Amino acid sequence: MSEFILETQDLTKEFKGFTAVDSVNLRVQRGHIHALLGPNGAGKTTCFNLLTKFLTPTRGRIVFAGHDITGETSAQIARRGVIRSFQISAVFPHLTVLENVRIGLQRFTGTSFHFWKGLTGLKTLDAKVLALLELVDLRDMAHLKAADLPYGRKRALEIATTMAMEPQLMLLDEPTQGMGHEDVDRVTALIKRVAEGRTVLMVEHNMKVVASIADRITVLARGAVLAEGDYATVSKHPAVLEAYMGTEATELAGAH
Amino acid sequence: QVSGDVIKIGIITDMSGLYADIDGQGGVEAIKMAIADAKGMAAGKKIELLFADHQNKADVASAKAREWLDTQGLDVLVGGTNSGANLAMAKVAAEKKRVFISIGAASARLTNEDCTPYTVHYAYDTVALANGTGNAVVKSGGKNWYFLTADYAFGASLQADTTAVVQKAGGKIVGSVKHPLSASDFSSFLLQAQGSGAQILGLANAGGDTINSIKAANEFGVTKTMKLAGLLMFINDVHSLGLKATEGMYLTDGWYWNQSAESRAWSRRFFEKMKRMPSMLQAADYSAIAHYLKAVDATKTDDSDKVIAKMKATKINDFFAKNGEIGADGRMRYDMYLMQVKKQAESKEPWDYYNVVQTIPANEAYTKLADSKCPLVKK
Amino acid sequence: MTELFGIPMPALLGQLLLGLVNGSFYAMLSLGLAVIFGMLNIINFAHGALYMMGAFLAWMGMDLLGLNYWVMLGLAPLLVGLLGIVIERTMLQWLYKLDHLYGLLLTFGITLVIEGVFRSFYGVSGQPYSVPDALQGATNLGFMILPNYRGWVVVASLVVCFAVWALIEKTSLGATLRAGTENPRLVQAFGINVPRMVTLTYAGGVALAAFAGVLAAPILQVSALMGSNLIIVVFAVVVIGGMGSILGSIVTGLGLGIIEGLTKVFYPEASNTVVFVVMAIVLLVRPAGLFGKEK
Amino acid sequence: MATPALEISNLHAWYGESHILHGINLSVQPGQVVTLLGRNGAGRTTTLRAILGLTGARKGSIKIHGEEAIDLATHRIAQLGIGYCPEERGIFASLTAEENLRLPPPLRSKRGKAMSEAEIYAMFPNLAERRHSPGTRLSGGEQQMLAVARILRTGADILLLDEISEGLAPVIVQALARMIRTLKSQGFTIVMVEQNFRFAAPLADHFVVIEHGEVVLSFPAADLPAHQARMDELLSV
Amino acid sequence: MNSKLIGYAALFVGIALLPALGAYPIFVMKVLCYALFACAFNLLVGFTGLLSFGHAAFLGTAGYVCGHALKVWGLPTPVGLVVGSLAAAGVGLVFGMLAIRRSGIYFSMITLALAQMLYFFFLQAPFTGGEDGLQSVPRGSFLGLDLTNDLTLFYVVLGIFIAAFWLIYRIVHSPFGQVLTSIRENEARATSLGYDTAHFKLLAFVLSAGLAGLAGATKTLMLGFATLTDAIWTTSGLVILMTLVGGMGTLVGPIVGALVIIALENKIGDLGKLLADTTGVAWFNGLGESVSLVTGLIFIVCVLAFRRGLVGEAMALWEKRRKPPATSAS
Ligand SMILES: Nc1ncnc2c1ncn2[C@@H]1O[C@H](COP(=O)(O)OP(=O)(O)OP(=O)(O)O)[C@@H](O)[C@H]1O
Ligand SMILES: Nc1ncnc2c1ncn2[C@@H]1O[C@H](COP(=O)(O)OP(=O)(O)OP(=O)(O)O)[C@@H](O)[C@H]1O
Ligand SMILES: CC(C)C[C@H](N)C(=O)O
Ligand SMILES: [Mg+2]
Ligand SMILES: [Mg+2]
Repeated sequence: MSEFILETQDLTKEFKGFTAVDSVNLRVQRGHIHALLGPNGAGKTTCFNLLTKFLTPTRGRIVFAGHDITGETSAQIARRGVIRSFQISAVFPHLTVLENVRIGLQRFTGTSFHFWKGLTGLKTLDAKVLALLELVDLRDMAHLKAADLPYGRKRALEIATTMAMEPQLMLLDEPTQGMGHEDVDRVTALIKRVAEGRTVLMVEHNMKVVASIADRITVLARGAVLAEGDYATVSKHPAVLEAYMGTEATELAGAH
Repeated sequence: QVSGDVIKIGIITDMSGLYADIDGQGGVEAIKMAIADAKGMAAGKKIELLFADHQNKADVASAKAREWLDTQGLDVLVGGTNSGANLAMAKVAAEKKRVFISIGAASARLTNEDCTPYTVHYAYDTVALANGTGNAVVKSGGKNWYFLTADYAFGASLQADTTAVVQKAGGKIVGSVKHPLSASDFSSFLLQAQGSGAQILGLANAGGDTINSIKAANEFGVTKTMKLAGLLMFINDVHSLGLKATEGMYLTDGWYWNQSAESRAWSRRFFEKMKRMPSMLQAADYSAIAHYLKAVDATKTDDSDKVIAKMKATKINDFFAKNGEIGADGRMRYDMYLMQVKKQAESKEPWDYYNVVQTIPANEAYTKLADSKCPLVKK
Repeated sequence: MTELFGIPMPALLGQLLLGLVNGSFYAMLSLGLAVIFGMLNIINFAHGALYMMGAFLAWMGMDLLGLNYWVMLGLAPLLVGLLGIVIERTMLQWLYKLDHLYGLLLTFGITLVIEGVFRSFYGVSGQPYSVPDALQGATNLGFMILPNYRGWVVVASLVVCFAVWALIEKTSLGATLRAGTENPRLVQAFGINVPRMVTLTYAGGVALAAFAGVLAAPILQVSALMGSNLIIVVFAVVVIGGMGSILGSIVTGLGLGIIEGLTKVFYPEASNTVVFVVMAIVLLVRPAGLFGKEK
Repeated sequence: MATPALEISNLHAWYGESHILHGINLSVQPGQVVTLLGRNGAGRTTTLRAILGLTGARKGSIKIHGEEAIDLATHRIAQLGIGYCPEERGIFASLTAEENLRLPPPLRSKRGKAMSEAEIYAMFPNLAERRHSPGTRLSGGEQQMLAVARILRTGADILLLDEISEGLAPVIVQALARMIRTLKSQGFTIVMVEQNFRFAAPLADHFVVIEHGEVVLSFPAADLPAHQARMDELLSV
Repeated sequence: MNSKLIGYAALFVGIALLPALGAYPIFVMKVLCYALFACAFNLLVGFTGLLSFGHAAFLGTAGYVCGHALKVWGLPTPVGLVVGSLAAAGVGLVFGMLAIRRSGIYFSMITLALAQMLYFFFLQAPFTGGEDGLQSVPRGSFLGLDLTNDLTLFYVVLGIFIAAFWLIYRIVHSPFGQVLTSIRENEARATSLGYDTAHFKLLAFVLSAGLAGLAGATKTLMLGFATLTDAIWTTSGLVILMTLVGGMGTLVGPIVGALVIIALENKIGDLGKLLADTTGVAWFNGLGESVSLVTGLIFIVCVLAFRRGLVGEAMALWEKRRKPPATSAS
């Protein structure tokens, strides 16, 4: 087994007259928390969309766990164990918290096309669902409608649903976006916890989060990889400073 | 004995579509005149009239008929224009064993394959039309025919019956094209007809469809290479096309307002109300209901079987028909006329449109009773 | 007589030309739909009804006021455009935030109301409208006798379609419109009154439908239902073309008219369905339509 | 003090259900250049968009030349004298470069100086060369120039510039810096969002740091050294 | 849950008693057929968010096929009904495979166009009788019951309706229904969890088509004919209206909607006469012929102000009263 669970070769996406993702060669190591960084519009979300086939690459190849998945559909990729979250929270608003998670687990029962069956069969999953909800502190809210949750809790629910699928690779798109301080810390800790035994690829703007949990970082700018390495390397990389993090204090002082 | 202490008449016809002028409101008015002339009473009971629009849809007609027969205690149902709708209503009326008088429909199926003991078919049918116009045209030299046919029961019947007549008279059918009922654009059909090389374009359609096909034929110059034969034309159609577009055309009709003093008198009364002259159908509406009411008066009941028997036993003699007779198959047979549309110069007054060219005796115009395919006819 | 696949040439050319006449209407209507869709993101179901209204206004103008064809050719689109403004201001504008389907449903309701009104006054049978004097008569083209009026329809609609195309593609007003379809919020941030632009676009789109209606009046019977069957074919045209470009909708409209004309020659039974069959095939091969953008 | 060109108080804004701005306060004097700083996602872009009413719901007060704009439609706000250069550039793909340039109409207020097309092409010769290409065929840098250029024509006096130096070659950035100085000398009021501190620092009269949708620091350029440490903490990573 | 069951039971018992209370059985049956049609339609739109504008195709197909099976092939009545429904489901499969490729308005337009194509086919195919329709379909008997009696037929139709309604209830509350709900709520998310949403939508489409077909077959059986009216696009519009008026995505909504609309269609003439008599405005007399005008107005009002429909609004009111303020965000 290769040490890289996910590899892309020359991955490119062009929209009418404009390249959003430009020959990206990404390699995600098994067991890592790998962060994808970059200014707005750098192509991070587009990258996720390509990896999960929500968009079709213009060029390039995607290999997951040794299989070429470039030609597969979103659902097939998901069934291989690549589960993503979305930049804008993606829950099923009118289902309860419990049902939200159960929908994911239901896939493994093989009954999803059984339109003549009642729901009693699914009830056996509830214990497992509640255990998962416990993990993200949502157990008490299990019977609320997802729409009624505060924003931060929705993101937690989304992560719980993602986790329920026992993915080999989790793709998280800005999991802390739009959250208050405490939620950010909670979710960061959560990601750290759930990342044990699996691989996480995440997009994140919040550097504090990235610094504290990412094993490896890839920085994108205008669709292309600008730099790659661990936090220490990347945060000192001059191009990154220039394009993304802004000039550092020393130079800031020197400007005057 | 009169059920519900009232004689209830219902008419379901096209009140808003392409046949609305031929029957429609005018037909309702004619029936009202018949009721008024009976002083609103028959067999000592009050007469009531219901009317509805079937929009030329068989399902609307049959659903309405069923509802009236089930819930309104209707005694006699009058089926206005549209053969498809009439075939459907005839079935319902037979199922409920109530008198059904079909007036506007042309399809001869009503008194052949699809006859019922309760159906009376008044005014005319496709056989009579074919015998009249079809014969006349072939005799005047129109041997090669192409049909433009309305795509429903009526069109099919008319085309089939005319084909038989034409072939018997030594003519030939070159081809045909079907157009939807109430079509709006005839140009491509006409182009096909023109390409066929036939001499005669037989219009197996009616009302608005006939008017429009004649207009478009003029527009596309079809009339330069072919002669038109309107197989069913009403005076209203001639009126809206004008004599210029129609002069010289042959047509078969069962009645013409200007045919006799009696007819003129009745028609003037009708004109007062509707501001136009009655069509054959509207006159037939009056005649049929008057005949029905007389039968009710005579039998003192509204029992369908007795009334029908009486109607079939009594000859019809009024301004509409002379010695008209309803056969065992339900067909009302009376003399028909072959008309020719007058030249503009000949027309003396508005609505003065026809010359009677020939009277077609009842037994030549209609299928003979003995030849009827109706199983009710004992052979 | 020359023949092609056993069909006499004149018949073929004649039907092709008639197809072009129908295609002109498809083109004008799908063009209006495309323009409206671009700005409002609404599929204007009422397009057929407003087309019918155009024809009816022409007829009423003649019948009630004695206004001739040429006057109504200008007046009817104006009146329908005004009605469009009313519809947009009082109803459509409340739907932009909702699922686009509501726009379809609302305009469907409007269709029923407009048709219902005309039906209740005039029934469903057609009212005749005669060809204007200047365009009476026919020209013998050798292979067929083409009524002059039909020739005029093709010319007029081509001129209008390309004028609209030029207006949108070549003028600064058109540039604003195009920008508005791409990113209305930003255009508004430049100080342009986008809501008003939206209203006027709708008015313009439906005026185009009314113009088509007046053109159709002398050819077809003016009837309450003349728009409703046409609009569905136009929808199919739109699906085939794919709401991509203005030119695309014109080309698709004309093209399908011609295909339909050809079908009338080779397999007349299928002439009503051919557009839909083409649609099914296009959907299989290019789900986004011939000129459509990938979503 | 004169009426501020732009005065924002207690501005809240939402995208759908995420509450992004939590009460921004900001006052910009006519002719001043203010730079908004902050980390990615802090809410700087949202602040600019909220001024124009381009976010979802918003509440608070926005005064433009003393006129309350919070309840106005976007185009009315713009008409008060605002020129907006968005972060994503907003070049229209279906328009040529020239059409893009000519798109924004002259604003009614016309407080600022409306540059003529000739002046603009003189400033950005690249654009003159490519005026007939479709907008999005221009290189990223050219697109950025175009986005700035087109709001100079309108006579707006308050320019909202979102990361205009992003993705541009150093020479162009320098040209932009010169341009901003020129604009400033001509009396334009400028609010800019910048990551590129090296670019922004010498231009700004005033710095505002935003964090989680709130203003956490606001000081005149002269006080920069005093706030150095705090800035480090807020901006560095 | 239980109280719901009791509610449904009461509803059906109530319907069963209607003819005894003097209601015209054919009218009630007609409402039931349309109610089933609307419920079937709602299964698609309410639970997958796909607005089909071509459902009349299924009603019409099943009507013709069932009619043909009973009249020409002489099949037993129950078999005819099943054959009709299966034919509709088959058409649904073909339409579905094409239409599912697009979503939103395009889906609606495509279904509309496909249905219109079928309409033209029916117009020309010999077995449909074209404009005249397929008439005199015999009712036959159902498990030994003679259906020529209206009342017997009524109970059979009611039985069919209840069975179909139960099936719909089942579908909605099944594992499959859960996935459908999730697709409606957030399709991208459902995909990312590994569901081939197209397959689920297709099955939903086929089920909906089949059930709509059952409605069409039953209607043909009851009225004795199948005509183009069943297959024309205005019928597709009508079923949308019924569902919209009743409440999309609610189980009982379509039933209520069907009742309201059918009653309106049948009674509007009387209403018009009443209005004409009371107001003296003669125009109202013609209201009976202006059904489309009135339905259009209802459409507009529903879309602008009443999007949840009668049942939906009632439920929202009920919820509001039960649960005063919304849970506050922390
Ligand atoms: N469907 C699309 N069509 C055209 N352009 C697109 C499309 N999706 C994304 N883009 C463009 O691609 C670029 C990259 O977008 P993307 O969403 O991947 O950025 P991102 O790195 O996720 O940014 P952010 O941090 O703002 O989420 C942007 O310029 C965006 O406008
Ligand atoms: N359309 C949107 N919908 C939902 N959330 C959004 C939207 N646009 C921005 N946000 C969120 O609002 C927050 C503030 O974003 P904003 O774009 O104002 O940041 P910023 O300070 O300009 O940073 P940068 O431009 O460097 O990303 C971020 O969390 C962002 O993800
Ligand atoms: C009034 C008539 C024109 C009707 C037509 N003869 C029919 O049978 O349908
Ligand atoms: Mg992103
Ligand atoms: Mg920003």
